[in-house]
Amino acid sequence: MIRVQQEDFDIGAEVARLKAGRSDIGAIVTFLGTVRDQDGAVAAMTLEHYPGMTEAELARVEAEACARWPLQASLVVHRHGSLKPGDNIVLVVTASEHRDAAFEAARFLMDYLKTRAPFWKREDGPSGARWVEAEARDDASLTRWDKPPA
Amino acid sequence: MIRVQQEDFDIGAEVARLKAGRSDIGAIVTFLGTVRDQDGAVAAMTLEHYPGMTEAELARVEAEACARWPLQASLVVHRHGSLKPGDNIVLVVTASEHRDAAFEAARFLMDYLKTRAPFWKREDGPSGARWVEAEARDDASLTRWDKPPA
Amino acid sequence: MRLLYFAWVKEKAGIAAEDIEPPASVATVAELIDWLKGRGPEFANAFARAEVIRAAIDHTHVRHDARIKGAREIAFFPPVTGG
Amino acid sequence: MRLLYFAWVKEKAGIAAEDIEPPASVATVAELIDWLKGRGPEFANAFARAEVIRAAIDHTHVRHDARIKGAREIAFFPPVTGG
Repeated sequence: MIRVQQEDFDIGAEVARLKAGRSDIGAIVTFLGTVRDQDGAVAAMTLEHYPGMTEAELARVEAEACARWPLQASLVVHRHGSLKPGDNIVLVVTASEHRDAAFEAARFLMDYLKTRAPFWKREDGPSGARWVEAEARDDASLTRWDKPPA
Repeated sequence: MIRVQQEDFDIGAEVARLKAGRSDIGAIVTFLGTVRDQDGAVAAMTLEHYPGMTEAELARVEAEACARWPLQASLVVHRHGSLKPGDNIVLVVTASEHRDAAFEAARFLMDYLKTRAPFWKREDGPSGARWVEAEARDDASLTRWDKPPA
Repeated sequence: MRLLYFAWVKEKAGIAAEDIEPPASVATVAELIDWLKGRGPEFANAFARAEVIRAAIDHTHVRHDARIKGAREIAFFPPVTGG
Repeated sequence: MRLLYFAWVKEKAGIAAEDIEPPASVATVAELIDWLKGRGPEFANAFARAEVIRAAIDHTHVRHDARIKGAREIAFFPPVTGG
């Protein structure tokens, strides 16, 4: 499941909902991305996105993860709008019988989301606003997934 | 921080406590291990451990993770005693500025914990009780960490 | 067709969305960018470093050599920085 | 020294902990296992597959060739299965 929303989310509630009434899951991995203040350089952040394409792209990435690993459940929640340092940005949850699949799928989801989901961060700091530049290592991290997992 | 306890834990509360008042963290990875019923083969489980050594071994594994990756915080909580299918067994949380360190450290902690922390699972099913056998792949997974991370 | 602009492409172009009908000679995303650049200094500035601009046709990432025929919605934006 | 047994080693040996003083000729973990096996059928059974038994001296994993001199607490158990 994927969700794009302005409101905050609650990692405990999301994991509880995903687990509820199930006893076939053995491993749940979560990734939580939060706003860093970068030693005071960031007072606030605005996350712009492309409504419609964002949901389509996240759904494609999630479908790809489910095709590659035996997941029992998965969730991607990404916020947009105004955020402050410490605020939650993104949550990825993967559930599987065994830990390797859950770990790998969660990392895959984050790697792909970082390079494909149409979000743009604008940081507002003491010296004005600036659009965050994409990092070359985010593209490079995709090479990890060039070969299908064992 | 490490904790060995009979009581359940709350992943949301643990993550909230670790984040509280901090805005320097960018990435938090959690691993939650839960009891699988294995298609009805497991009605209950008892986790025996070696008090004293368990804490010492978990602390050594956590210290090793902190030496290998730039972690801002880490937590390992492991339960012992009687558990039912669906119950929480273990929680690992790692926090770092960037996601690669958090993902790798969490997986390292689980890999080492699985082969070093003195816990033993006894499954109680319709056909009696049996001690779970260690899996060769858990030993094999340690080879992932033979070389220090880039 | 509908054109959308995001992040600093939007700020530089001074517009978020518009409906346009480029000449029939404009066949690819790259040609559309060239045509947009000729519309005025804001667009020339927004697309000055055309090689860093990403494009999507109907919600799917495409390369600059993609053909635009039949597209309902084309979006231009910088490399993404979510997550 | 104090000996501890866990999981199926404990169940087979029929004891969880004891204080013993092995003869001075018993120098290593492997020799201690051999000596324990000679104490009776329960111990012979518990340590029958000695190669799968893990040992710890004073809360630290050790190999069977580790020397036991100075040990306060030695534990025997199957491969661990936590997590």
